[in-house]
Amino acid sequence: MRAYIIRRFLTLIPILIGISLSIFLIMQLIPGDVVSGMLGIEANPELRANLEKKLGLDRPLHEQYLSWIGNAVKGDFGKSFRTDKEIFPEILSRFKITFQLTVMAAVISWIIAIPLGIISALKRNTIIDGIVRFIALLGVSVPNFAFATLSILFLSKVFKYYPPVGYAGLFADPAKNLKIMILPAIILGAIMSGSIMRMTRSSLLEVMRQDFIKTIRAKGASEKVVLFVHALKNALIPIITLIGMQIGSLLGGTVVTEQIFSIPGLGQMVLTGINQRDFPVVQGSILFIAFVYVVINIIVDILYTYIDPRITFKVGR
Amino acid sequence: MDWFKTLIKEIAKVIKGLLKDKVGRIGLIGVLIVIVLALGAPMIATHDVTEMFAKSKLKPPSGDFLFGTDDFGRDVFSRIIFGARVSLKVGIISVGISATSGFILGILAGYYEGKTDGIIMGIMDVLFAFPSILLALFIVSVLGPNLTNTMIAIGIVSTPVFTRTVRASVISVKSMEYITSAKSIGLSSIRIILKHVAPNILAPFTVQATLALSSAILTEASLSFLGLGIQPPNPSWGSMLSDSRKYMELAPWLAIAPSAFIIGTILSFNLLGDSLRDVLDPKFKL
Amino acid sequence: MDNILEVKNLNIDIVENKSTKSLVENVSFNVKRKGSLGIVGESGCGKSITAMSIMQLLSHPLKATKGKIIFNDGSKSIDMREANSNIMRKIRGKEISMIFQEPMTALDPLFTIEEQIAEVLKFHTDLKKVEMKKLVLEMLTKVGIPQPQRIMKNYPHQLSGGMLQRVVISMALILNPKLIIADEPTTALDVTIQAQILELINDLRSSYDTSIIMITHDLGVIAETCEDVIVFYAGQIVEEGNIMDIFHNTSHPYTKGLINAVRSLGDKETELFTIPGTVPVAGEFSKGCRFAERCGEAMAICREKEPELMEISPGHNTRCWLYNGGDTNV
Amino acid sequence: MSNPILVVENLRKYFPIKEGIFNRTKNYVRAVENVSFSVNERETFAIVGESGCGKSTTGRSILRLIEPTSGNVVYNGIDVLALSNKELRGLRKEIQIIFQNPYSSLNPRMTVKKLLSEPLENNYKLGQKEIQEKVESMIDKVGLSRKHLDRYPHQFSGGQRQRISIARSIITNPKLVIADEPVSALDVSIQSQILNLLMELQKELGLTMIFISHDLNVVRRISNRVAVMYLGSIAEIGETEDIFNTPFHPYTEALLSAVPSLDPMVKKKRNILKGEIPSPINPPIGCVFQTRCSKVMDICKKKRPELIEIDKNHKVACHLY
Amino acid sequence: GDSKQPQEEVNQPVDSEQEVSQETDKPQVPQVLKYGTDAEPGGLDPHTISAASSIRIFKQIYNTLIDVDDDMNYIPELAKSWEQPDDITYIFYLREGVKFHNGREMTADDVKYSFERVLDPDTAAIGVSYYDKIDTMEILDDYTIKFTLKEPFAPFMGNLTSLYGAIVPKEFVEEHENLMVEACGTGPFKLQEWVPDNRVVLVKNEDYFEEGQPKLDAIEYYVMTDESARLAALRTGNVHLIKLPAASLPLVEGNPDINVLPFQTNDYSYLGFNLTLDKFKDVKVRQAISYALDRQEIIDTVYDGEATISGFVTPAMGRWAIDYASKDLYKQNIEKAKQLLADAGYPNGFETTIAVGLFDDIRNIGEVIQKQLEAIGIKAEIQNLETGQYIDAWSNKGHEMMVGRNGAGTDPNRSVAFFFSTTGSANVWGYSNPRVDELCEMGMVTIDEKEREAVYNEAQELVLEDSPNLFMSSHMDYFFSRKEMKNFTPSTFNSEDFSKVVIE
Ligand SMILES: Nc1ncnc2c1ncn2[C@@H]1O[C@H](COP(=O)(O)OP(=O)(O)OP(=O)(O)O)[C@@H](O)[C@H]1O
Ligand SMILES: Nc1ncnc2c1ncn2[C@@H]1O[C@H](COP(=O)(O)OP(=O)(O)OP(=O)(O)O)[C@@H](O)[C@H]1O
Ligand SMILES: [Mg+2]
Ligand SMILES: [Mg+2]
Repeated sequence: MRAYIIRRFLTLIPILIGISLSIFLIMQLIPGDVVSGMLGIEANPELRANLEKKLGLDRPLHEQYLSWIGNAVKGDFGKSFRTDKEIFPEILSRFKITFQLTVMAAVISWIIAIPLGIISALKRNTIIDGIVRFIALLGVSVPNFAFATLSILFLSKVFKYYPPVGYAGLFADPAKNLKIMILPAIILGAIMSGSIMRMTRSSLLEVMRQDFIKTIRAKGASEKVVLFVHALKNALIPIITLIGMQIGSLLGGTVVTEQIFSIPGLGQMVLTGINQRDFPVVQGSILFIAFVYVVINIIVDILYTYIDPRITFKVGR
Repeated sequence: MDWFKTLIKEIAKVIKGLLKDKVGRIGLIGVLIVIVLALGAPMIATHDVTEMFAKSKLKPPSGDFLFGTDDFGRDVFSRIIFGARVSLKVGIISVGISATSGFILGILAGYYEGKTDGIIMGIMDVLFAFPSILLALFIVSVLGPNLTNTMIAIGIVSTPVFTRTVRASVISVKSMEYITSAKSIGLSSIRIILKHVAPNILAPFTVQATLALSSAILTEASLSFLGLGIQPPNPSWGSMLSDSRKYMELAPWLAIAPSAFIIGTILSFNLLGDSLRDVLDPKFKL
Repeated sequence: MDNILEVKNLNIDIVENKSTKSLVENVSFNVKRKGSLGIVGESGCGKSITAMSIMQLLSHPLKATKGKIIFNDGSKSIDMREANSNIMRKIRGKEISMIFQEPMTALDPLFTIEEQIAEVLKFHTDLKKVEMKKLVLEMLTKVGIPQPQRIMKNYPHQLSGGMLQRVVISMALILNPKLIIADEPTTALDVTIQAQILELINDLRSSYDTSIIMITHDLGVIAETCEDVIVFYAGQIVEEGNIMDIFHNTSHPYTKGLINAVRSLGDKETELFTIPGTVPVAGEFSKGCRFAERCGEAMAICREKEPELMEISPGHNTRCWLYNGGDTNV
Repeated sequence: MSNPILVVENLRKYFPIKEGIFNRTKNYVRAVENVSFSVNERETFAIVGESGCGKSTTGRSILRLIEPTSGNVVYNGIDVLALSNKELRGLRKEIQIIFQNPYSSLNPRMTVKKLLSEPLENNYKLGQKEIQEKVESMIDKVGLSRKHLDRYPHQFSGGQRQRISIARSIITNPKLVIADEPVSALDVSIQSQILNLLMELQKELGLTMIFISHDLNVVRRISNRVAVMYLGSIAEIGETEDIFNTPFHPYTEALLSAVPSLDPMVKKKRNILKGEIPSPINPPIGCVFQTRCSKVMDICKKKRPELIEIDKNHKVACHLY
Repeated sequence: GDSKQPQEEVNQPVDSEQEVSQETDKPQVPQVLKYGTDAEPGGLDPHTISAASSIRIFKQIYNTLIDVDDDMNYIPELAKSWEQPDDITYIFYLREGVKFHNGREMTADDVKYSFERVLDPDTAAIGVSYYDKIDTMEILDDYTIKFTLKEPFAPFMGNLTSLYGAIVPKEFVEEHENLMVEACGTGPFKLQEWVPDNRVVLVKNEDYFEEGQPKLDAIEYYVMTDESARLAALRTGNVHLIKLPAASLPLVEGNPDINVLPFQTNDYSYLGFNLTLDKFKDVKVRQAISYALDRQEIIDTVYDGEATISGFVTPAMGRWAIDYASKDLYKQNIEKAKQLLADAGYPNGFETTIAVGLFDDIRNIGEVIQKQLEAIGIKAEIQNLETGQYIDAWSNKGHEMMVGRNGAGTDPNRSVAFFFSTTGSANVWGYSNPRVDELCEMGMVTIDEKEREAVYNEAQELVLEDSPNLFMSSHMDYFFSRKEMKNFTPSTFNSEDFSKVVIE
């Protein structure tokens, strides 16, 4: 087990190298650079040269990469070109916010999706099933920005409500924090729930078809036991895989929601960074997001081994 | 063209199966409608999509403008109809890119295992670990924003999913005895892959493709929202929807029309995918 | 009443998209108290679904549409086709238990052997955990599992097929049920293991006075374990009787064919005996006798009219025009 | 008869099990351990044994569908293990294999016609017409009709599919056919049809056959010589009748006595095995059968018995002899 | 159409402080202005940052020596008066008792340090060209400083009004190395906190040199990129002030809680050509395109009519601007356009691209122009560029045609020389007209206002005729404010003066 976990973490290294290299190259390839961004219409060759020197952009590429990655390994992601602030602490504080949003959204989506998925599976091919599946598909097919805009409009016009402006940390001011986070979390959660609902339904149906369910019934189990003790646990693996992937992709996918609700999360940071061509910020945060994503996947893999004794500690996809 | 006849026969069989299933029927009809709209756009549209009626900005639906007009005074109905073209094109071409590359990579990784597998899946893992919308954003930024590049970006972003699905099915097909049988009659690897492996992973692959189509349409919408989707004045549903946000209050029809079409299309593709899974699957559980 | 189970005119249909197809038709048989009934027949002829219908374990799209399934435990008799789920729950595992065909897939992969056997106790008794554990351990020892203490903590995938089948058997026997339905309990196993399991079942049956239904396609297994036999072909009973009737007074050409096919293996000189053709698919039966296509003795009437099950000697019934007295030569 | 077409010597196949942080191979499944036998021209050589004892692995190693770990396979004087991939593909039209599972051994997406013409197209340069002719005559030979040619495997019953498999295997005119449990998945009434077909074809085409099975009745009926395998090694090998009449190895004895008799009157004296089959990952030191053997001795736990000839052409690996 | 505004005004402020204060019988409304802004500031160093989102904030923190009023007259700020003994010498008399936010008094030393910092290449300051004519700075006493220029430079006074020349305290800069996230100025507000991508909070500078100002205790800037979010927050009273484009005007019509405060901007929109490309080298082509445009339609479609036809010296610059609207080139004339195009050798038009970006109105203008050009056979493909790319295309001539928006500045020198002299930093078009260059030189050294006016009038006429850019319009901007916010009057050159604002 320990060996397995260590091995899983070792697989991280090439992936992170791959990501750091590609993000570094992408940033080089993207037209536009921080210098012209910062100087705007005032740019002239002399100003450019001054600024490039100041930011260290006059060094050869491989040198820039190596010094960046070398420091990153030590937890030093450098300083923002724009604000000259240390990036790593900033990433961490932003990550807390995005992570909170993600977790809230995930929990909300489970609350919505799993019971509905179960009902839909149990009432297979009935009207209820039809309605639930339709709702789930809506969730899958509505772009979240449209949903978010509609909610803002609806709440402000009909209920005269808008979440408080000015972000407050979860621990600094829990009440305000929740007021700010709940609406975007609901929106993200609702959208996420579509696919979880579908997954719950289909994997539950799959499990219910299996032979051992008959054995359990033959032992005299009530349907409740069949469903909640055995079927659900067996159906969990694909659901967890999906949840893991969703949580992972939410970390970078909350961009749109964060922007609409002015939540100072990691997504906003990356987006601002991209727009401003603030290379260290973008590189650092993408690397961090990727790192968390892979770690979440590893955690999911480890979770499997707790749920499913058949899954041995082998590296696989 | 023996395989072609077979293919047509297979398709006919699948469509028959779909028509038998209520869900499949709805999905198929929905998809057909979108295709008809896209193909017949010039005939169905009532106005030129770029013509601006400065006097009729943001007008609600009327006999003249069936779905109203937008902030430039352009006819929303006609733009929606032509939007079907763009959205469908984005969907089909980007899925075409990701499906083709995912298919090839997935087969190579799954069939050869070992180092090939390690390298291919390593790259896929790297792609996967990028937040997808940001990756798409990067790619569009690098290549420059236009229709083609948007499709390429969406294609690249959705390649890993295909590769994984294909690889997983190849691995399961590979354990089938008919693959060993093919080896035992002396077929070369290439031939085995083409004749025996590839045709047998079509089912999960097709299902994945219908689902990817809908996510491509959505991704395009999100890219448009971030300002990097389809370039004006090409009407794509995603860009229409994201442009309409500002007027959601003033001119809700601007948002309703593209939303309804996006939802309808995605719904149809998903229903089709769901039903396809049912139609294609049992045969493969042999 | 000396029958523990009486099945009368049972029909099992497959209901799909408003169309119905009959899989099992008009099947009646009895299981004697302390008796053992064998059901033989080829793959797909409806043996398993018949067994499952007894326990009300059929699930969509299968349905027992007609008939009675009377369970009589000596004090009361219940029609199990119509019993509600509460009653069924009390019967399942306690009064009647079932051993399934595939030991590899019959157990929940996510729970330990101990948990799964103890569940039966949990559903039907108020025993404490320790007591349950003790019982499970006893039972596992009884079915001959080595190192039961250790195996109990294992998960299904860690055991071999033979071991799993023993686990399934202990699960079926732990509450000492009155009737055991064993659906091909040894088909998935090797001969040496099969011999072990059959011996185990025979031993347990004689020490607990349990009735048994043994479903199999292996005539040898029937010969070793059963008193009465019914032979299934294409969803119908084609012959029934006690074991001597079936093996030594074989009447139906299909049963004859089966027995000859196996016997001729032992005879190197002659060609192997075969039943030509294949089993017809449900829903595609011709109007006459369902075996007529493959029967060497088929007559004109066989293709015209379906024969009834008729008694040719006391307790020995067959479904064949050959035994229909005067009509034979029509 | 004494003209060996195939000689297998000290065949060994270990499947690696990867473990640990760096995925190094730490352990092996010893699926086949030092197996030697030879097969004479035109005879049927049977391999019997319980599930997982290495029968299929042995069969497939001969064709190099599985690369053996070590040993020698000589077919008609050709060192099979030394062939290049290309040469090997050429050899495969002479040695063919029929698989156990009629459901998974035919590609569900190919018509019968395609399935049968594929080996021809691949191995010979033939015109469409010749192929058509050969396919048609073969389909007749295995007792199917020509109208079946355009159907797909799932439209056939198990027995019919096994006929298709057989046709596909022998259409290239192989000399040696390895039949890996070709009837195990079939119903009794169908089993004999297939066995008859195989025996007929063998006679007609002069095939040599390696017949793998766990069903002793079938083996006894069909084969000239038998090898009994247990946990990767051969326990006993000899003429079929000798083995069935006078089994030497305790395992062979148990195997024979376990077969249920068809007569309810005769209750056989059973020799029921106790104990567990050890795992091929950690086979015991000494005789692999020691854990279940009723006649186990001290030496059995220390030394692995050699296969020794104790009667004419009858060899056994047991310390009792 | 049932979205009538509710008449009652409840709008409970969400802030808890406010709830408390409502309980006291004399309602004491906290004097905190909440301002929903559209973009995150990109650093707060007035010397190196040119982003509007940053200027908006550090404008409240820093001061310059002098300022300019709406009639373009120079007015005192940190300098209470000044004199100009000759063409190259300027003496400024500083206010006394002005304190930096760290409590130290501002003196002539700080003025000298600030301009030295700007001119130091290591600072990479933006305003170098504004002040690089400075030869020496001489501190006459604590409150008097003398600037000597290398040569006469007419725009010097105008440039001093720019925040690129903000006065910063030396010891603070040295302590923090730069002024990106920390700030210390002499302005009416001091920086309290900056939560990135969320808010900037400024609090009152109690020691501000203008007596009785500011009235507000604090200004809170909230970053709300989404327009609908901004409007929703304004409606519910969560913020007091937002900026929205004209298109949103109907949304607040009849809403008694919301005031709309329009003001004329100093920006003009343009269509620029890449003059290094063959097709745009010929002035006939450029003029043809000018004739093809219907500027009023652009204004109507994009700005809902709320903009004025403009040149590159905007109407807001008053006397400096010539009357563009009446020029022939500004009148749509398709016939003439086609004729010119045919003369230039493109009777059937040609294909090209229009780069757009940065702002919605620019994108929209691009779309309208694209449509209008169809009439003369020019097929233009729109390239909607993301911010970084747009700027890149702009500075690297990576475009064919490009729509954009420029600020005209406070001095015509900037409006003309910066963009259209051969060596102008912002002349990214490849435009060169020796006479214009000559006029620019003259404009710099001509001190007499009337003469200068004539010089720049001629330059404008020339540029107009050469059409390296086609100019469209100068638009209105709109503040939407809660009625609780009083005494706020935005103007062109001082749109965010909150010094008198109170919250009721
Ligand atoms: N869930 C189901 N849906 C549709 N058809 C079914 C289902 N289960 C069984 N059948 C059909 O019912 C018939 C009888 O099946 P059953 O499992 O009882 O056969 P069996 O006699 O037990 O065969 P075997 O020896 O292979 O176990 C078969 O034709 C089978 O295809
Ligand atoms: N690819 C493989 N990797 C690892 N172990 C394998 C592999 N193939 C077979 N084995 C193991 O090798 C041993 C022999 O397998 P083989 O398939 O040869 O047995 P068999 O005698 O044919 O059994 P059956 O009767 O079930 O077909 C078994 O323990 C099996 O688990
Ligand atoms: Mg069965
Ligand atoms: Mg095998």
